[in-house]
Formats: sequence, C-alpha cells, structure tokens
Amino acid sequence: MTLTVKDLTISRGGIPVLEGLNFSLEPGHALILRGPNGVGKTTLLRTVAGLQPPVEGEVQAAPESFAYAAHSDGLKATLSVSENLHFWADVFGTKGIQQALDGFDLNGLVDRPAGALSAGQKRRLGLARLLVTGRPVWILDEPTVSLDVASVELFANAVRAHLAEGGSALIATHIDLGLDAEVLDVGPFRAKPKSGTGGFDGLDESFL
Amino acid sequence: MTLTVKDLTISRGGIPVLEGLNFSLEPGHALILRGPNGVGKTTLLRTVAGLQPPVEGEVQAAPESFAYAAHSDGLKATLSVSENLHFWADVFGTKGIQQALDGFDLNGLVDRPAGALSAGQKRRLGLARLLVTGRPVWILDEPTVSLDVASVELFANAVRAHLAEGGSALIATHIDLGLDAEVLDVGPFRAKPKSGTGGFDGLDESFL
Amino acid sequence: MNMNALWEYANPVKFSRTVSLVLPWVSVLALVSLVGGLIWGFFFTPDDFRQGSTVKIIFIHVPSAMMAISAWFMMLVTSLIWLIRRHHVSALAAKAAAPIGIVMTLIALATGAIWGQPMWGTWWAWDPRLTSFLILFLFYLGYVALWEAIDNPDTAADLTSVLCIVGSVFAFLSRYAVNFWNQGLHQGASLSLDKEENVADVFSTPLYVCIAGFILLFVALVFLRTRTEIHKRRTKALLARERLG
Amino acid sequence: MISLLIRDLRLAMRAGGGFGLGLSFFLIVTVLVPFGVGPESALLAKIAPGILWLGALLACLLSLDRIFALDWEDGSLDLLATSPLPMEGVVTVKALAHWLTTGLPLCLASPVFGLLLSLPEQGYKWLIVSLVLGTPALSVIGTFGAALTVGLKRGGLLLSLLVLPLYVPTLIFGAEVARRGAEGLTTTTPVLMLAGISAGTIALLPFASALVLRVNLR
Amino acid sequence: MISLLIRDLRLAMRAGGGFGLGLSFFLIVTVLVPFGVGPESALLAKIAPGILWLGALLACLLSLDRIFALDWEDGSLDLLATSPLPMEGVVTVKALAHWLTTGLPLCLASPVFGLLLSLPEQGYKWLIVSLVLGTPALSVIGTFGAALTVGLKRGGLLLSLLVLPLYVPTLIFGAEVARRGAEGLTTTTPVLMLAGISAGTIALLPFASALVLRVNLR
Ligand code: HEM
Ligand SMILES: Nc1ncnc2c1ncn2[C@@H]1O[C@H](COP(=O)(O)OP(=O)(O)OP(=O)(O)O)[C@@H](O)[C@H]1O
Ligand SMILES: Nc1ncnc2c1ncn2[C@@H]1O[C@H](COP(=O)(O)OP(=O)(O)OP(=O)(O)O)[C@@H](O)[C@H]1O
Ligand SMILES: [Mg+2]
Ligand SMILES: [Mg+2]
Repeated sequence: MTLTVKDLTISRGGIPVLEGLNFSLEPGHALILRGPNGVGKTTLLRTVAGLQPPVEGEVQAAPESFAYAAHSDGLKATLSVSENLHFWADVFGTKGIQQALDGFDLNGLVDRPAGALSAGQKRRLGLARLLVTGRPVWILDEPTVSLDVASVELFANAVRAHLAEGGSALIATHIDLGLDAEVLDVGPFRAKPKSGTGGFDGLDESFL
Repeated sequence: MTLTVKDLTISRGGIPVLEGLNFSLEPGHALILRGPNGVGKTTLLRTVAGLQPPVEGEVQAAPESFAYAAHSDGLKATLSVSENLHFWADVFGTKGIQQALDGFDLNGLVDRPAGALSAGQKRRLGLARLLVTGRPVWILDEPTVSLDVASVELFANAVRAHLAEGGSALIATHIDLGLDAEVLDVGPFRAKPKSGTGGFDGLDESFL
Repeated sequence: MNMNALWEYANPVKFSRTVSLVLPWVSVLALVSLVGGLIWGFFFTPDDFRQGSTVKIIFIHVPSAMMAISAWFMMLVTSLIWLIRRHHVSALAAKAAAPIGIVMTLIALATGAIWGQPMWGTWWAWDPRLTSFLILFLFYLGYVALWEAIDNPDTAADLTSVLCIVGSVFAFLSRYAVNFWNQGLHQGASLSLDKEENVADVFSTPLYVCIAGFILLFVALVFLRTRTEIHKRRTKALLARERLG
Repeated sequence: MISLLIRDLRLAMRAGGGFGLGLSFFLIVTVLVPFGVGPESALLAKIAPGILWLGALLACLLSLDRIFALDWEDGSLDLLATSPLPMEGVVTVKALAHWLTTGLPLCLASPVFGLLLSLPEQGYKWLIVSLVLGTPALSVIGTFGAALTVGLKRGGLLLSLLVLPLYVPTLIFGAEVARRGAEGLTTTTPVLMLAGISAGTIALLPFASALVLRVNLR
Repeated sequence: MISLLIRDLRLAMRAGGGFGLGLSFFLIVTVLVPFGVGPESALLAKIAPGILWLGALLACLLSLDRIFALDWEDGSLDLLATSPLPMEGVVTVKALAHWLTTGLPLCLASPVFGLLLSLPEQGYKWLIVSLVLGTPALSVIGTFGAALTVGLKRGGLLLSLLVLPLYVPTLIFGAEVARRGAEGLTTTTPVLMLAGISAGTIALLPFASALVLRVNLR
C-alpha cells in the first residue's frame, strides 16, 4: 500500500500550481504537507485522491486505498450522527460504528441531527467517518479546523492508532499536530511560468 | 462604546447552554473566549451580536456598534474579491476598500471570483470585510480557521491596529493569537439543570 | 370574571388541571349530543322527496363544514394572543386545533363529494364554495407542515402565528375572488332545501343537535390535544436538559 | 439598499437562477402545452390567457427559494442582519430584485408566448396589463413565503405549499383580466381588484416578512 | 448501493425536496389550472390529459437540481467518488431515488388530480399506464441533465434548457396515450413507443451520466 508520487504537476482552474513533486508514503508513516495559503495543498490532495487528473507525472497506488477528508465534511444536516456514520460504513462495507464513536467522543451525540452540532462537533463527526472507511491511506485536508485542544489530541491518537495498524496518512495542516511524522513543505514546488513562452510559437497543447 | 453583559443566560435550540455570564469590554481592549467544542461560544457571540434574544439577563451596547464575523464568511462565489468587499463597504456606508485589501494581502487577488480562492484566501477575504464595516466592536467566531502562520500574524496586526484606534474585539478561538488580551473561559458557566424540577408542579412558562 | 383571572389559565399547570376537571364532562356531553343527533337525523327523519335518503348526509356535512371554518377562526384568535401576550398555551392550542380542522375539512369535502355524485352528477365541480374549501384545506396543510418543520417551539409558534394571520387575510380574499370567478352550483342546492319550509323544519332540529355535538367534540379534542402538547413540550425540554448533562 | 439591489441583480445575472431561469421556464410551459394538449389553435386560443398566467406564476414560484436560501447558507443573511440596513428594507429589495429578474422579463416576453398559443389580437394589451399589475404581488407574496421557510428543513416543499394558496386571488383576477381582455369584454372590476391586491401586499407584507425573517435568524 | 438508496429516500423524507415536493407541485398545477382557464368542466376534461402530463413533467423538472447539487455542495459527492461504489451505480441509484420520490407518488396520486380536472371515466386507466411507463424515463433523463450541470454556475437555468428538449418525445407519446385513452381510441402504438423510450434510456443513459459526473468532479 505504498503511495508513490512521481514528477507530479498539478493544476487548478487550468493553471499549474505545483510542479516536480516527488515523494512516497510507506505503510505506518505519516507525511505532513505544509505551505502558505493558496499554494496548492488542497489541489495536490485532490489529485492524489484521484478526483482530478494530474497534468504531468503520476500517482502510483491502488485506487481503492484512499479515504479522503476535505475542507467540508459531507454531513447531512437532517440525518442523525449515527445515521451519517452508518451510511458511510455501509458504503465502504465495514461493520460497526461504535469504534468511530468512541474514538471521537461522539457517544453523547448519536441521536442528534448533524445540523444541530457545533462547528467542532461537526468536524469530529467528519473525522470519525475515516474510521469506518477501513481504507489504509488517509488523505486529510486541514483536519483540525475548529477543534479544541482535547479534540486535536483525540485526532492525533486516532492517526497514531491508524499508523500502528499499518495505515498511512497524508495530512495538509497549518498547526502542529504533535505527530511524529515527516514534513514536506510544498512552497518550493510552486509552478514557475515556462521559460519558452516567447511568442505564439511556444503555444503547446496546454495553451501555455 | 463599552459592551456590558449582565447575568446573561443563553440558549440554543430551546435549551439553555450558558448561564450567569458577566463581563464588560472597554474600548481599546480585546476579550478572548475559550472553552471546549460545543460549550456555547458561537451561541454567546450570536446573542451578543443581537441575532438571537437572551433567555435572561441583558447585553448593553448600542446595537449598531457590532461587526460580526461567523464560522462562514458570507462570500458570493461568483462575485470578485473587490465586488464582495465593495458591497459590504456600501452597505456599511464606508468608503474605500484599499486599506482592507492591503491589510489582508489581497491585492493580487482583486479580480478573482471568490469561488476560485483557496480556503485560507477565502477566510482572509472574510476578515477583510471587518475593516470596511467601520464598526467599533468586532465579534469574531474562530477567525483564524484555515489561516497559515503569516496570515494569522496579518490578522493579529489588524486587531492590534483596531484596538489602538479605540475599537474593541470579542474573539472566540481555540488557538493562541499572540494578542495581549484578557481571556475568559466560558466552561464554568455551563447551564446546570434547575434544582426544583421535582414534578409537574415545577412547570413554568418555559416548560422546565 | 376579571381579565387577570382569565389569563391565569395561560399558565400550563393551571390549564392542565382545569382541563382534567372539565374534559370528562365535555366529552360525555359531546358523545350524547352527537350520537343522539345522528340517530335522530338518520333514522327518525323522512326522506326528502327530491334528494331521497342522500339528504341525510347533511347531518355530517354541514356541522363539519362549519367546524372546519370555526377551527381556523379559533387558531387566528389564539395566534394573535400568542403574538401579543406570549402565552405558550395559546400557541399550543392553535397547534392542537389545526389537525382537527384538517379532519373536519376532509369530512366536509368527502361528504360533499359523496353528496355531489347523486345531486350534481359529479364528484367534484369548481363551485366557489367547494373551491374555497379546497383552498382552506391547503392553508391547513401548510400550517401543520410549518409546525412540523421547525424544531424550536418558540420559533415555530411565531412563524405559524404570522402565517395564520396573513393566511386569514388571503383566505378571505380568495373567498371573494372565487365568487367573482364562478357562480357555481352549491348555492342552488341549499336553496332547494329551503323551498320546502316544512321539510327544512323537520331536518333543522336534529341538525342543530348535531352542530352542537360537533362543537362540543371540537372543544373536547382541543382540550385534550392541548394538554398532550403541553406534556410533550415538557418532556422534550427535560430530555434535552438531561442530554446536556 | 441600492447596493444590495445591484448585488442581487449581478448575482442573478452571473449565477443563473435569475433572468433566464424564469423566462426559460415560462418558455418551457408555453412550448410544451401544445404538445400535451394538442395543436388545435381554437382550443389553444381559449386556454391561452390562463396558461400564460399559470406559466408566469410557476416561473415565479420556481425561483422563490433562491431569494433568501443562498444568503442564508453562506452566512450573508446573518451579516446583513447585523448591518445598518433595516430588515424591512432588505426584504423589499429582495422582492424588487426578484421581480426585476423574473416578473419584468415575463411581462416583456409575454407577447411572444401569446403568439405561440394563438392568443387573439385584442388580448395582448390586457395580458401585459394584467402581468404588469399582478407579478409584483407574486414577488412580494413569494418573498414572504421564502422568509417563512428560510433555513427550515423541507424548505422547498413547504415554500410551494405555503405560497400556493396565497397566490390564488392574484391568479384569479389576473387570468380574469387577460381572459376578458382576449374575449373583448370589460375588465374594469378585475383590473381594480388586481391593482388593489398588488398595492395592499406591497404596502403591508414586507413588515410581516421582516418579522418572520428576524425570527428565523435566531 | 442499497444504503445510498435508503439514505437518499430518508433525506427526501426528512429534508423535503422529495416525496412531497413533486406531489405538491403537481397539486399546484392541477388546482391552479381551473383558476386560470376557467371552471367549465367540458373544457377542463378536454385539456386534462395534457395538463396532467405537463404537471408531472414540471414536477419532475423541479426536483432535478437536487439530485446532485446538495451532495456536491456539502462535499458528499467527492467522498462518494472516492468510495467503493461505481459511479454508474451511484447515478442509477440517484435516478431510482428520484423516481421513487417524484414519479411514483405522481402515478399513485394522478387519479385524484384527474378527478379535479374532470377527466372522463375511461381515461384513468390509460393516464396511470402512461405515467408508470413514462416517468422512469423522465427521472433517468433528468439525472443525466443534473450530472451535466452539477457545480456549474447557472446550473438551474442550464438544467431546464438542456433537459426540456430531451423530455419532448416522452411528453408527446405520454400525453398521446393519456389523450387517446380518455377519448376511447386505441393506444397500442404510443404505448409501445413510450415503453421503448423508457427501456432505452434506462439501459444506456446511466453510462453517459456517470461519465459527465466524473468530468464535473475534477
Ligand atoms: C366537496 C364538496 C362540498 C364542499 C366542500 C361543501 C362545503 C360546504 C360548506 C363550506 C358549507 C357551509 C357551512 C356553513 O357555512 O356553515 C356547506 C353547507 C351546505 N352544503 Fe355543502 N359542500 C359540498 C358539497 C355539497 C353538496 C353536493 C350538497 C348537496 C347537494 C351540499 C349541500 C349543502 C347544504 C344544504 C349546506 C347547508 C348550508 C346552507 O344552506 O348554506 N354540499 N357545504
Ligand atoms: N477555480 C479556480 N480557478 C483559478 N484558480 C484557482 C481556482 N481555485 C483555486 N485557485 C487557486 O489555486 C491555488 C491553489 O489552491 P488550493 O486550494 O489548492 O490551495 P491550498 O494550498 O489548499 O490553500 P489553503 O491553505 O488556503 O487551503 C490558489 O492560489 C487558488 O487561488
Ligand atoms: N439546533 C440545535 N438544537 C440543539 N442543540 C444545539 C443546536 N445547535 C447547537 N446545539 C448545541 O448547542 C451547544 C452550543 O453550540 P455552539 O455552536 O454555541 O458551540 P461552540 O462553543 O461554538 O462550539 P465550537 O467550538 O465547536 O464551535 C452545542 O453543544 C451544540 O451541540
Ligand atoms: Mg486548502
Ligand atoms: Mg462555534
């Protein structure tokens, strides 16, 4: 379940944002992505998760190995906490949401509609979804937004447990999670305008 | 422009969440609200901003003195950054958005539709709105969500400048902003069930 | 009784106690007059020479139609009381009355349709009275749906009250508009009854008894359902409290 | 206030849901009616005024839930409520923007659609008059319904259910004006009634809308 | 797959936009038609099959944009795309859920609305047959349109414009079946055509929908 990224160039809205990315993620390891706002972390994670195709280079991994958690949590406001989790457990064919509820301290909220949760509670529910996917590679986009210190610790524990079981995690974040993980600063990989765009001649298939 | 909160009890979804709150906020000062997820910070800020009525107690301040910034930024995805800001400047009757653009480093993005911003850029734009309101009391709900370190510093500078001009700020946050401000932990003010709910006799107009 | 004494019943506890005292009596009276009136009407009145035995539908049709309209009026009044004096019982009484109003409207529509088949040769016609009843039915549906859709009971009470008031104005307007739009069949049908003065007399006494029975039934049901709503409200508040810890 | 109007119109133009949506729905209805009912022009002419009014009403109804829902979801409505604009003003501007993006284009385009349904010649004038008088009421009533249901679960369903009976008087008088006009009869009474309904709703309903909107924001 | 269906049905029931919405829209159309066209039952009976079909079509159209839009906005669609469910399955389930919440209730309720519009007695059977055969096609075609426009600006407007012409054949044959049925003529040919359209779209369109959905998620 090793994830390998080779010579990756990614684009958003038709414009390349990061280029020449190379890294690999072994089972049991986590990789933290850092970089200023707008550098392209979200775009990178979406590309790795297979939601958008890379411009160049490739992502090597079994496509069915990712669990992706984005800026938004994909919760249904009118479904209760347990209904939301059960749905994803069914979709991913795993059984039992109890572990996920325990892991993110949601037991007191099981019957609450997701729309009546506070911002941090929503996020906890969104993260609990990861535990019911049963997927080995977690791809997380700023997972700790809105979480208080205790919840961040819950999350870090969940990641540690996941790594201990042989999973891996690719995490974009701005804060320190207290995880023992490698850090990749994507800032230096910012896509530079190509040099050879002197005239109309330089126009290639990507119009750049 | 002093904001005074007296014996405030607030409720969410018909259930009291915090009670017995007393604090006051002088011009030139900032007050940081802390407390675990779900304790009622958002509810408190909404009550202070006048969006929902208090159950008991009162909020003393001129109603037209607040600028409120919530979990969501109120941006229109199809309007450009400058159109978004100009709209709020017009609504609040202030002139010029240049200062706001400078303050949050948005000059490079003025013509970008807000929908094509990254999470952190969106947040910066949401915060820039505060500068065009011209209101003295800022009420901010987790303003630094999704922001990188540099942007958090931009924000802290904006708050400092605002305080220096005689404004004040009430901020709910989970992280350390590096501001020189008083901190109020709302945890101890959690609403406790009333003692006298022995039987049906205890029923009053609020059904408790 | 002075006004203040009356407002005391706006206290949920006081209201529930009073209801517990009064409800059995009202229920028994409602039962007696309903059963009596219907038996009288169905078995001890002659067949109308024109309409045959179908005329007996009148003993259900007319009282239910009257109650359908009165229930809305009651909701209008209690909604106003809630908006002005903010007594929870008042709002809950409006909430309790609406489903009863729906059922009455449905009964009136159904009996009317059943009656219309032999009388006008059609189950449904776009007659002003029938049409405005259909509109009233929609108002009821919207009102109940709005209550159902809102979690916070005070918000729900506020919104439904405003809806009830605005709705009443528009219901009134519709009634007029519908008259303007179509002259209709219904009026003629009721006139043909009035022509036979003696026949009408034979029918009118049991009809009054039935109407009284429906009114009492309505009062009993509103009391009962309001009390239930109060209990539900309290249970919900307590449960929520408990969950909060 | 003006800036809110400009913003809403701009949003309607950029994001869709405005201008085009109402018109295209109107178009859909009028184009599909002959497919459903059959192409005999005598029959079509007879039902044309009613169908056109119905189409206008449905086109209005369709775009109602966008009046507040989008602003509610992205938090703008909270921000507007804490802004210096009075809520009554916000509501009125929203209704006006809705009318400008839905009602007005319908009024302007209705002759074309009348042609599609073989509306008799003398009917055009009265069709336009009735739409100009009636569609503002539809927008204002719809804004009230949208304010009632903003942020509620089942919002869309509720909205149509709540607004439908409120639309009945306007529809009856509006269609009556158009029909009498098409048949060459006098139209004074229904025109007066229609104008009265419009004036009354425009004068009074914004207060109710502002009230319920404030309640819903709690 | 089943769990997605159950979730969608549950959401439709809880959040509105499903069951009720289509039905209430259908109700609106049929109740308002007499107000527009006038109360004469002979005229109503004549246009009833067409209007009922039109109402069904509009009711379907109205709820189309909810098929993917809500899941798109809250990020569920991204998560579904990275889940083990094949996209074709997701699309089919969405279409099925749409039909169950819109088409099926319409089929069941159509006799009542037929009554309101004085549909002739022999017409009921064929009205129901035509709706049962035709509404699945409406849902599948609509799902394709919704997949095409998810996440686009001007989605709503585009959706109706794109789907409208695709709906025309179904409407023509469906209304034809209902009208011939009501007039007591033979209905074999249009019934066969209608069934053919439904079978064809159900078999083929989901692949196209899955494809465009994947493209739109990029
Ligand atoms: C669905 C169909 C019908 C509806 C919704 C309906 C509705 C009503 C309403 C609202 C009233 C008025 C009650 C009041 O003002 O106190 C009423 C009264 C009455 N209806 Fe009907 N009706 C229907 C069908 C019929 C039919 C078919 C007949 C008989 C041919 C009929 C005969 C009467 C009579 C005799 C009254 C007595 C009151 C009076 O004289 O005005 N109705 N109905
Ligand atoms: N639709 C679009 N068209 C053009 N540019 C876009 C579009 N969407 C995003 N961008 C730009 O692409 C860049 C990368 O965005 P991305 O969301 O990947 O950044 P990020 O690293 O996740 O930032 P953040 O930390 O703020 O979430 C940003 O500069 C953003 O402004
Ligand atoms: N509609 C509702 N019905 C019932 N309870 C609710 C509703 N909305 C929120 N709550 C509860 O009210 C409490 C206060 O919520 P609030 O959003 O104010 O918390 P918060 O302090 O802002 O938390 P966070 O730090 O996670 O944003 C939470 O426990 C939440 O679950
Ligand atoms: Mg990002
Ligand atoms: Mg909060």
